[in-house]
Amino acid sequence: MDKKTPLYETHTDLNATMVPFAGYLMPVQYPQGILFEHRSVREKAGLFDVSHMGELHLIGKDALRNLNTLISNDFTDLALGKIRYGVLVRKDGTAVDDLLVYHIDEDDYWIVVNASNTDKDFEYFTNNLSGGAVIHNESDDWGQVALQGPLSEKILRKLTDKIPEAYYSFIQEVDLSGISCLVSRTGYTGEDGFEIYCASDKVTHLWNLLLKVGEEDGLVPCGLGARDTLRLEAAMPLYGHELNDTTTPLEAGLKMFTKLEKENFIAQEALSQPVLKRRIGLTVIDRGIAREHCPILFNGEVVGEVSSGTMSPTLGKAIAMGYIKAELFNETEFTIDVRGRLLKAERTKMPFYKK
Amino acid sequence: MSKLIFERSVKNRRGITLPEFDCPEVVLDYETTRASSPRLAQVAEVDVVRHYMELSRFAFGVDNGFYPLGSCTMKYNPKLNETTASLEGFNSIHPTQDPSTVKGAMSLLSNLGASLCEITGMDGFTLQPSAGAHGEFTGLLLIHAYHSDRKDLKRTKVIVPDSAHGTNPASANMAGYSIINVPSNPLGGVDVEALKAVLNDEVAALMLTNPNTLGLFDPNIEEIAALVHKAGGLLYYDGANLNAIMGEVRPGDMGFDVVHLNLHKTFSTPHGGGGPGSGPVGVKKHLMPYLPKGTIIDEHFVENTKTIGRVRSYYGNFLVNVRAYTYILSLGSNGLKEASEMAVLNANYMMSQLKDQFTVAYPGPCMHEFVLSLQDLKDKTGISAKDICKGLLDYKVHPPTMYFPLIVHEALMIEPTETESKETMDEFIKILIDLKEKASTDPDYLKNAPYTTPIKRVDDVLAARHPVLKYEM
Amino acid sequence: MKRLYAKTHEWVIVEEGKDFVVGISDYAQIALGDIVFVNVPSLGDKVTQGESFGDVESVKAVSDLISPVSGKVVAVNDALLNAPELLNSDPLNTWIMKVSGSVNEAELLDEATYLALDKDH
Amino acid sequence: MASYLLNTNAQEAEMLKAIGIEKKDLFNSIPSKLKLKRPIDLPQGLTEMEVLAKMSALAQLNKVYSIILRGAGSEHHFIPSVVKQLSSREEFVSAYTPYQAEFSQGILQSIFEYQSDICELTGMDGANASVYDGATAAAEAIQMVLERTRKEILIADSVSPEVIETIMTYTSCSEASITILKTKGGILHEDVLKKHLSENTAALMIANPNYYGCLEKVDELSRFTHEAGAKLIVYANPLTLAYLKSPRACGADIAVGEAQALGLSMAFGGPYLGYMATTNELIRRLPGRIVGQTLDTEGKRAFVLTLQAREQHIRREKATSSLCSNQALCALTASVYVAAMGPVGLKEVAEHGLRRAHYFQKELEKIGFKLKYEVPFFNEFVTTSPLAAKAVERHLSKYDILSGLSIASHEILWCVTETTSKAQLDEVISYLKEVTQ
Repeated sequence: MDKKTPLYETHTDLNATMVPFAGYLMPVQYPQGILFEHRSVREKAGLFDVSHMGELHLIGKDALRNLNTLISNDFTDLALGKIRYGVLVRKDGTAVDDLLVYHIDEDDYWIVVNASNTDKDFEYFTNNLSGGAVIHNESDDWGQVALQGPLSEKILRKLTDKIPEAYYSFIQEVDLSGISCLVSRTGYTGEDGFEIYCASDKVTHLWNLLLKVGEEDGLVPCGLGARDTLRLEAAMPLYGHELNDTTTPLEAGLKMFTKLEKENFIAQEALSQPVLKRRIGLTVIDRGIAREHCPILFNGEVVGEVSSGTMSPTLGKAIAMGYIKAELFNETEFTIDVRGRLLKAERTKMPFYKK
Repeated sequence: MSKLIFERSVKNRRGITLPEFDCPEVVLDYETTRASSPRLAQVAEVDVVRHYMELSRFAFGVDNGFYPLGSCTMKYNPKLNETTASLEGFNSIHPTQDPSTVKGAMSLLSNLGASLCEITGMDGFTLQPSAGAHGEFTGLLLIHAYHSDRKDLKRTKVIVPDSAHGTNPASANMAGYSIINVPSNPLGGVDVEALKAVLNDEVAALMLTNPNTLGLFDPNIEEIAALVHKAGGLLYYDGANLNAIMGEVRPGDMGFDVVHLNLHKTFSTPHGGGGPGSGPVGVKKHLMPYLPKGTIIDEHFVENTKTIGRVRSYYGNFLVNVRAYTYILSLGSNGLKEASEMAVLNANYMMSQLKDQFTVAYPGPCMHEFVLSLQDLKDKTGISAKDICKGLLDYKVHPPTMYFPLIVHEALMIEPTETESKETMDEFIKILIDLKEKASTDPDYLKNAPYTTPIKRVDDVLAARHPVLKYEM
Repeated sequence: MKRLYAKTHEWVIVEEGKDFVVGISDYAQIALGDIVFVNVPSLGDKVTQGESFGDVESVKAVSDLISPVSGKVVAVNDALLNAPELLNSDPLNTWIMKVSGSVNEAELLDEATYLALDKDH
Repeated sequence: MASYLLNTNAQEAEMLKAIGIEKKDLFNSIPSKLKLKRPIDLPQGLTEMEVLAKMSALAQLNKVYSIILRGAGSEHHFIPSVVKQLSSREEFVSAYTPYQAEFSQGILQSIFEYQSDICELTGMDGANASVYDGATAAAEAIQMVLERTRKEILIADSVSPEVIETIMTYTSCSEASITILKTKGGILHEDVLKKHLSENTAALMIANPNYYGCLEKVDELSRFTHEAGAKLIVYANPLTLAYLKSPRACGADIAVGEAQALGLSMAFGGPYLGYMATTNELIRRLPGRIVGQTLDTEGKRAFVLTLQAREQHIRREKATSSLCSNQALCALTASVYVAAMGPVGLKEVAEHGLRRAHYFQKELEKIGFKLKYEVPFFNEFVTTSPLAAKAVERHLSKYDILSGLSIASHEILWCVTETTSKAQLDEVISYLKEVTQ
């Protein structure tokens, strides 16, 4: 049985098309459609229900050491009020999940994870934490909405002056019309924007509030469909596609977020080995859209497969990400097999879109 | 009369049983511990219950009968208030809990403050002061902070009318002010000419009760406010009599800068035999920067760099404030106005029935209370206001306030409140008239009243000359 | 020896070569009613003519005692601590303090003038 | 909407007729220009059912912890059923201040018994009928000790910050000058005191046990204070006085404090119960209501409000305090609590706190929470924390436990009472191990 976020009724009232995703019934789109929602985010602003995301709370005198042990990034110099991205990895370097780490307070971190992985991550942390550190699962307590797009700040400013200035920073206990929120300047669309957390029983109120104050600026509700096209243009990995239990962060091209020099890193040895596959971006030249699992060919030979693909609303072209054998990383011309049709595809620098 | 609890004590008798000790003994230095157990009452739970049940029979609350105690607004205390104030979510929270874990309390206090702002026409309230006098002291410190902040340091005086509650001058004294008493005009209002004579740049504030302690609305209030403000002073409103005017007129609109309210009067929280009360203080915008530390507005602790500091620990008498908020929710906009209307109607009715029998300090329509002077009666019969009050006790009604305001001789101040019926008032009127007749026909009877109470009149002088303030264990 | 009065109702006995003896008038004790406590100065305290040297408390009021003389307190009537009612029963023979110092007699009234004043009250 | 009005329309009409006025003219004495010409901008009244639902919802937004290890001025204690039942009797709850002695012997006697309890616990000769809370009791005590030539008050910095802040506010416009004395290792040392005592010193105020839970060397401090001709004010939790030597026996002239621990719930900070007690020497300076024993005209024992001449309603601007309403019902609650517990029960409550606090402290020490002050303590104590104090608070909160108060980034002030058993303390330790070992 799929779970519902607190906003379920709100979505159905807005006539959203609901689909199961990561164990939740989520809106894939509202009546005006994905394209409209996508453009709204690129040009004005969109609002996403992301209450299904998981929130874990890591506390302990050894909290930091454990973060550095289990997550690809180095959190030693993560200041209070700042956020850092990383990949939770096993000893063999494979990704348990990708996540955001919030430095809430001394010895106290908050970790936001993918909905589908919340239980897995929680269990992984619980089994692998050492010394004085404990993880609490707070996912049911929190609701979250993402306010994304160039007008996001303008809209949020109507409700508060407490706006995190820097990208990847946050402010706690921001009062939005009586709702106490954690406001985080992060997003999954490639645009400026905010992810706003509040108590799960307040998220409906927050959603309606934001839609109301943002209406005059063109703020519209957006579903998972637009979220996918937006993050694809920004070439952001989605767990289950670009990352999974057999992929390492280095294969996924997340070298920037993988620090091998730090002490006690669980996957230090594994990730020091040469990689066998690499993530690349492709633009489909022939007419057609490459989808997940479509084989990627080089010189007629299958050398990998597509992890995500779509028609980019912004670029007007079909784009895709996929994995190929590492030794072909510098090649530029590939072919994609879309249900028997061979489409020409060109290696493209990621991200496909940059604001 | 009852035995004292100590006289019920039997050696080695026990009340509540506690769990066995489960942790090792701790030996503290001999010097720091008690040589012997305190000699407190050793009684069983049943003893305690019977003792207090007996004491309760010798107490008289508004739940027992009519209580027309002027200036005290002894209205009915709705039982719902007690139910809400006993909710666990209000009782079992520690005052230093993280604000995110006490959102209900923060929200309640913010809403109560906002409601009081609307009822009084002020801009911000602190709920920290725990009684009317505490509110006065707080308000005067706010006034002091305001003048000091403006470097207006000459203002060392506060004007108080001679009809004011005694707490007014006492609170002003505590706040370091010297007091200028101004006489009242025959209506108990401010004598405007006398006020003009004392107003100057040394005056920090004028403290007023309006309606005043004679139960009359001061029609010159606008002129008074203008005069005080023109002289650079501020206006302080003693909210003891707010029950007369809810929904009719607001202190903020009359020109007052600071008000205190008595939630245990106007907002129906019980008096508890003397407390706890709650004396929130409301201010206009220009005084908000000085509000006490621990004030909650819009669900946040206000952070004032110019604060006067805290006037007690934490945030005030929280559970009293819970009761008051319950009352405001129950009555709402219309109910509060109706309460004031009925309070004024009841008082005028009682006055209309008594004015031919007694001397009314000021004839004509009153607000929520009125004052009788029994000087004539005393001159004719030798029976004082006190004798009449003692006579009332035998009829199981609480006497009115006596000997206040000080400007009326042999004063009886009557405030029926809105929660009394015509029948109850008629009965009281009849008793009062009967007692007046008795004063002529049988004065000695009244001089020795009461007769039906557990004790007779008490020797105040003995108590004060040779104070016995505790039981000799 | 002569007894002089202050307008504030204290009396003082002025006798050449002796300490001043201070008390309160009959009018004062009647006005106060039952006196329950007298707050007396301590030995060695300095008092100033026209200024408060203590207070007297009845059931209904506390009144300041104003010194009719200036100087140092050389004796206080301890009996008043336990029997303040002496001031009610015999005010003219119940002294409160004795002072060594000086007096400005121009500020005080003689007995006849004070008692005449008393009648006007 | 709820209404507590009784008069029917017909009665209202009768009354108006008797007065000879129309209803619309009742408020004619208010200048029309000033009148509020719109309804009060508040919601319409609600029914009892609706109000209760609303208030219950608000109450539920507050987190009630099952284990509370925090005190710092507000303690969680067991309150026997008999206490709540008796103190909510309507005759007590809905009575006014007992001005009419013949009609109020029940209230007066309950206050007299409360005063007697407080005197017995503090060793003093007289107590008042209560003030708002411990902090205001301390502030009022300052007024009592000021002399013409002695206006300086010394206060140890180990007195609760809420109390010190309140005193600072109360004295901000008075002639008293306050000097805060630095403590070392959790308590005030005699050399610091001696340096500050002078002929201008009116009093020293200390708390015992102090804010950090430590026991001050009261006898010693008392000796030096009195040698300098100053008074000693001791701020004490009356519950601990069932076990500890009374302030009077240690030399205090005035005992004040917060008596919330005697049967009152934490209630987000109030209503609480400030008590004030003193010796015969200072009794007439005690502010507020006081009940005394006397006789009625037939020679029967009776109780009455006494020493009223000092009070604001008589002395007006000459009164040193404007105290009027107090916390009478809280005082009654405390005396029911004391009676129900009895001297043995009270001592056991105190001793449970003492024993369990020491046990807990030793267990904490083993997992890296080091005792900050190496002096005797009662049921509160400060430890350092191997991780941020706020992080400890958030962690324990997950298990429905309110941790000690974080008083510095890595310092926690713990409080243990009879409400937390050894088994529960062990449980807390096991949770703390998660974040420390």
